[in-house]
Amino acid sequence: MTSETRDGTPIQGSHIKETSSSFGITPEQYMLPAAQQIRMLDPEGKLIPEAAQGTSPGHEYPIPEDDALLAAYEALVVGRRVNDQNYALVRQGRLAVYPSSHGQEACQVGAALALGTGDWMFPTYRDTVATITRGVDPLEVMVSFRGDWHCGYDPLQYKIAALSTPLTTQLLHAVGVAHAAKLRGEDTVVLAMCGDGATSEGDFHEALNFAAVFEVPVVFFVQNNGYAISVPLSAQTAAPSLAHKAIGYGMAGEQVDGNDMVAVLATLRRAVDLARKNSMPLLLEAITYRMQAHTNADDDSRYRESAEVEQWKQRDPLLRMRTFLTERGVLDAEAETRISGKAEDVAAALRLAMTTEPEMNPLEIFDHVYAAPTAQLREQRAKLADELERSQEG
Amino acid sequence: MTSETRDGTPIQGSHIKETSSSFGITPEQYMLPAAQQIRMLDPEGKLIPEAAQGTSPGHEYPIPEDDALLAAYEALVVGRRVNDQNYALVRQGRLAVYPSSHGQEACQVGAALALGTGDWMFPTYRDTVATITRGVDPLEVMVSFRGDWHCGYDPLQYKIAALSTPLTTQLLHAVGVAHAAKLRGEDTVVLAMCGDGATSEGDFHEALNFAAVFEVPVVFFVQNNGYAISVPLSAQTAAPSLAHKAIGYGMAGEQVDGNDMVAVLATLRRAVDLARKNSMPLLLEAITYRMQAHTNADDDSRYRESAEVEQWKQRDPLLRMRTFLTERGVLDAEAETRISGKAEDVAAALRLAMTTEPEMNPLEIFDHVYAAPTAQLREQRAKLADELERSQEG
Amino acid sequence: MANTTTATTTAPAVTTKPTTFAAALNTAMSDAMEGDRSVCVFGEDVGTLGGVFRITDGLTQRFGADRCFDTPLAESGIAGMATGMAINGMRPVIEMQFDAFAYPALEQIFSHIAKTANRSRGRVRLPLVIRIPYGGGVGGVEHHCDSSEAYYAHTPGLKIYTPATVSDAYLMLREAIDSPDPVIFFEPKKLYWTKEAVDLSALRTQYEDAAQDESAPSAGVGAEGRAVVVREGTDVSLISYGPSVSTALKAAEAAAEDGISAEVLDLRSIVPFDDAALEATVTKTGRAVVIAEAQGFVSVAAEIVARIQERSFHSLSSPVKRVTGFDIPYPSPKLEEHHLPSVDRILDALDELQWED
Amino acid sequence: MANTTTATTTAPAVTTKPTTFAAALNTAMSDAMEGDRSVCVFGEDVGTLGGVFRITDGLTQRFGADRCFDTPLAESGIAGMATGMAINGMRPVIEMQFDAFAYPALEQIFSHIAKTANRSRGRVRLPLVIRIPYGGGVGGVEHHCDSSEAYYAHTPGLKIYTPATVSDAYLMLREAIDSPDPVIFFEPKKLYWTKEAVDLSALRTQYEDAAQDESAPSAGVGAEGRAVVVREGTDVSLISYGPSVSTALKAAEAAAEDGISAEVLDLRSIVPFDDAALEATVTKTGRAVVIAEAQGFVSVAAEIVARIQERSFHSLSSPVKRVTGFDIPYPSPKLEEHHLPSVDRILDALDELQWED
Ligand SMILES: Cc1ncc(C[n+]2csc(CCOP(=O)(O)OP(=O)(O)O)c2C)c(N)n1
Ligand SMILES: Cc1ncc(C[n+]2csc(CCOP(=O)(O)OP(=O)(O)O)c2C)c(N)n1
Ligand SMILES: [Mg+2]
Ligand SMILES: [Mg+2]
Repeated sequence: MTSETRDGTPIQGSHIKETSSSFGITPEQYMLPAAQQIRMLDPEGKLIPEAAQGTSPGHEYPIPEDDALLAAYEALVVGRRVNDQNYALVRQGRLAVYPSSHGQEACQVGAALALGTGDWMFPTYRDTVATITRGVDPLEVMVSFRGDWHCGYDPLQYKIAALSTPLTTQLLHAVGVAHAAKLRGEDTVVLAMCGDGATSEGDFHEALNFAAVFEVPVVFFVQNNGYAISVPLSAQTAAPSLAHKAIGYGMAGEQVDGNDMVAVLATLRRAVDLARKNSMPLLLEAITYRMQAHTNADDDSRYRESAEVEQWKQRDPLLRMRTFLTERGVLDAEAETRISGKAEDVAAALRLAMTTEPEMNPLEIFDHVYAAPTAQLREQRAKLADELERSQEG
Repeated sequence: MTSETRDGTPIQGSHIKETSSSFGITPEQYMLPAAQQIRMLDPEGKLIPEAAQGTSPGHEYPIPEDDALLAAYEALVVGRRVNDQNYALVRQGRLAVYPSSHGQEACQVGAALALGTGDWMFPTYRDTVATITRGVDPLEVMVSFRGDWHCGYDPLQYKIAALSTPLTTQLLHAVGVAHAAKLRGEDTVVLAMCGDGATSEGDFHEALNFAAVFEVPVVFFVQNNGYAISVPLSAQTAAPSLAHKAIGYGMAGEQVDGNDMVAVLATLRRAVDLARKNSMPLLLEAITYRMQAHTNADDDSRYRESAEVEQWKQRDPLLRMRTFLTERGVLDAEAETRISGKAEDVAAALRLAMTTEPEMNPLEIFDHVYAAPTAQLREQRAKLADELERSQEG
Repeated sequence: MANTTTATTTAPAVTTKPTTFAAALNTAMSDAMEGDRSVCVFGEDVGTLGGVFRITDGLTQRFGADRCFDTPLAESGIAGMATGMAINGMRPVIEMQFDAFAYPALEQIFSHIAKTANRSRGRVRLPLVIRIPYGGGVGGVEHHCDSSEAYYAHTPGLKIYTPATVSDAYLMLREAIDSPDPVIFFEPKKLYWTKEAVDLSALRTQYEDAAQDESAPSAGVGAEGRAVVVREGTDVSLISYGPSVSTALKAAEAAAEDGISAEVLDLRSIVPFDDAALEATVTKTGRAVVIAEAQGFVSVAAEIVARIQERSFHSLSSPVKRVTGFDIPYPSPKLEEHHLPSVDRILDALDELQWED
Repeated sequence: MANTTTATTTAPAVTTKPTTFAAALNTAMSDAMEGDRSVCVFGEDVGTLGGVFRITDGLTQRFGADRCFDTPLAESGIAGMATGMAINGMRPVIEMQFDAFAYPALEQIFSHIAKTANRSRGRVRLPLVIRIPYGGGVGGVEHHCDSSEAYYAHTPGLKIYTPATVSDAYLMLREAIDSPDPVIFFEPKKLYWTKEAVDLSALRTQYEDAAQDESAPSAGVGAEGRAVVVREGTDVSLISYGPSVSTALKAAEAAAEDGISAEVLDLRSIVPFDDAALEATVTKTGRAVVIAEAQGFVSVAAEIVARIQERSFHSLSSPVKRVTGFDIPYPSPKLEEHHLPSVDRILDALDELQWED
């Protein structure tokens, strides 16, 4: 009778069974997240003894090498500086809008550093720092936030999709990119990012299901920062964790302390590795916190206590990492100076760029709607051109 | 550190914790389906010893009383007759289309009989028999399949929504009906039905999540009949079972042998009970099989072996139940005669009704689009009235 | 149904203080909730936060979290749950956060909300309101400024209202909530913070008195639509709705300086459509310009042009012109001024109306 | 791009055997897959089953399950995955099972597929095709007969093709697959099993030769649209597309018996729109009737009427008429004959064209 259990379900055919058996655990044990979120640094930045890192059989993660950790720290410092510079520019009215990832930089940096150059990343509006860390010029990323109509950088060049605003839609694109690569025999891994609120959208479900059914190497990386604008996680889901959603797709889920740079990098790396090796998707939920309002247009005092924000300051990813690396002897004063100098340079370039208005040709709004503008658009373009000409004369 | 595990997740606030602790098990054990599908009758219709019924702690189900079982059998026989009569009417060209539930009648009957009169049911196009079992006149249900433009019966009178065709959309309506009732303090349970294929749609995800977050008593009842038209379950999901999807919403899931009338009724009853008592949703997956093609327009020989169909004939829900009830002494020759007589009466009424063309007033197509037809529709109605008049003259 | 044939209230304007469009909407909802326990409000961030535009501000505090509440982030879910609640006796008023973020709900809206009354032969009606902030002019980034009314207007079974004044914001939303049919209620974002001297309590009395008076002729938008002439004129008709009405009025003023007397018609409801008002103004002036923010192709503006020529062809002295957004995705904040119908562009259209004939 | 200015092929018609519309579509896909490994086909039931209309029949057998495959049952997922595959170098051709079942994909289509090229400043193009069987006349039940082209046509960034003949089914689908822009390809269900004497291999050669010949003038639908006059006439223009072209032709034949010479224009692509062809025919005849199955309000038919009056106003002897579906949800199989544009209804419209003038 046992062979009739779960009739018709294909768990036998999936990589989950192989993978879990290579860890010596059951598929269910493997798919469900470890009993605690994975954490390697305590809130003060001390390394947690291995036994207390939240791991359980099949859920152990090796600590990344020192130079990878130092590179991550550098990206953290630059990322924080970019966040804070942009925040200031918005306040000065020199930038239209900026959804800051202040407090979430460990997730941002981990996302970028876990990927190889042939891999793809699908970020949201909040993932500017991840995009920069992967190599896009900060000025290019800021193009759309300055009020231009396009995404600024070339998605194909960087293998980073345009920041996505319609929530969760991009996860399906990530699956498609991975599937195309798989069909061509390439081992591209795709990192697909979204927030906690976004997991409620239907596209989240469809993306995870498609990824699992087509066995494509997509790492779904959810930054659970506690809020979707004003709505706390408790009003978003009743699940034991967002990572638990994985099992409903026949996928492994894991939860990580998203303010612990070491754990984020370790878990993301393993996820990317497994995804690539076995051509399978995984779900990683990072517990983090949005330290600032949703955007400058938001007033977070309406829906949360400042005490809550204060509490999370104690777990600042940057400070934890600095303490850890300093005590580990990886970060010294010289390196610190070099890194903060670099961060200041990036910030200065941003400030400088924002002193001039971006150059925009109004007529270009007609040029990229189709590969070749239709007769109708050429007519409309001519009309606007005529208006512009007359207004210059007038 | 344990208290920090799964930060922000609301499992503490949900009914899951209470419910599971009342069974003396952990929430995770409660939410995940039992290791085997719940089954009370073996394929030959013999009662399976309690220890082998697939239950595990917290997943035990009492056998319904004999008269409930006899009523279920009667509905099974009528349901089967309706399915087969409609199938024949389609072949004779007297019915436009009929998605038969032949083979799935135990699920159909269980769905209707598990509910109280104040409860609601949300069926799909395949759930004619469930609708009839709940009391709708078969002729009313068949109205739309005969080619009329409306659903035939009054949804408010029977508390049965119009059969839904756009897949999975109705699950959200079910959540809304339950939520409205809850806000008014009524203890209405809503049974929301869909197929295995439908679980892939985004609305499935949104409905389960809304139900769990708003803690409304909706029983999601998935008839997993192995196929979505031609697509087998293995191409639909890689999950260990569809019931496993429950945990991602903080909900309990269970799998039942959908061709075992006793187990279907037992599990549905307990689900309805728990939902009502605790105002919480549950997910029940019934493993069954679609014995005929998707509809008369479908050719199932293109995608499945007839041997597979033959195999499932061995687990016919009606025969299993007949054997069981006969051996249990609940069903005797007299009852059998009475029941088959009733089934024949229903079939005869269907045949008779189909000998006449349904009366339709073409002008009524304008009357119910809005509560009062707009000026525009009155104009269009007048135009058609004029045409009809002229064509009668001509 | 309230008698609101004229857009301006007849209440004494003596001590009315400036009221925003947003406040009028907010008051309409709270008055409706006050009067009818089945009215409830939900959507994304509408509870504690009061909505990203603060239109639902204070409703949760006043009526409790059972009656105004946040949902998980899923628009199809919101529309689908509203459908179920309306089936079961409620009158849900739901908010879509921005125009383009209503698109995930389109299947629910097209295949169920629009069709339920019809497919149940009138037995199940869905008295629900979907509020959609729409249009541009507020410097919004991509996906935040779509004018999506055409999608809904093309779908039989939905009513489409869009107010252009503060008093209409109040009166039409009350009417939408009281409507037995589903109403898509388009709120021009750029008007949210505009102010008019409107006495909301006078409007409340006016609306509720009329609603109680069974014998009063139903002068609401009802089944006929009810456009209003917001400026009288004799030479040309400017036809618009929602965010474009104020632009049309400004253009009419500018045209007056050139000696052209433009009449301005505010459609108010797109469905039902007020053909009588449209015919009246075009018959009177013989010329028309239709103004709307949405891209023009297969748009509400196209429908208006088609109706004018079908019904008033022989009154026309020149072709009807459209001034609409271009057929492009909504452009960036820095360029939207070039995309949106402007006074200048309307004046250009007037110039082309073959006045020499 | 293939030179297909005339709808009929120039290949010798001697031994061509009757070919169905369905076979033409099927062959177009398999020819495209043959020629380009990046072309892949997916959707619900398109693999083993060959689609519920069998349009993809045999593709999996021929090209393998990597190139033609079933997906889980989720239309947004299908459209979203196609978007990603197109980003990464593929040319997906996806099938929506029925018109109304494409609605769950509308957010993906409106907010991404239509906008990706633009928001990436032309760097990321999405050469994908969404095939949608549409329209009525096949006795389908509710949700199976919508004519939804207006929703897509109103959305900038999408091209909208709809063939009305067997040879166009082949040629236009090949063109759609080769297009660098996303194409919504509307297939009139009621034509699937119609047959014409068409030699598909001649069409293949014709298409592929033209595609190779860089110097040949691009006469495909391209950026201009390319309507064709399928029947010449002098008194009135019948403008239609897709499933209504054959109805228009029948009406023209019937009108000829009454001494009215009707010209019939098949638009073929709604986007791009062929204004030149429209102006030419209306200028020639001075009268026009627009015919389409979709509900008329805010429809493609409305746009056509608007364009005619904007561009050919002074050529018109009488108002342009529309013969469309009523503004109701698509009615039942037994009543669809009363809803759909019929020859009689077109003749009635012709009668109202003020011939006495
Ligand atoms: C489909 C859709 N609906 C609504 C919105 C409006 N919106 C933008 S961000 C946001 C909250 C998202 O929360 P979450 O996913 O947790 O991400 P976070 O902003 O916290 O990073 C909402 C509702 C949107 N962008 N897209
Ligand atoms: C949104 C939507 N997409 C596609 C369809 C077409 N369709 C009708 S039934 C069906 C298969 C459904 O399979 P399943 O959910 O397993 O139910 P079953 O028919 O097996 O009872 C499909 C694809 C539809 N009705 N609605
Ligand atoms: Mg968040
Ligand atoms: Mg099925």
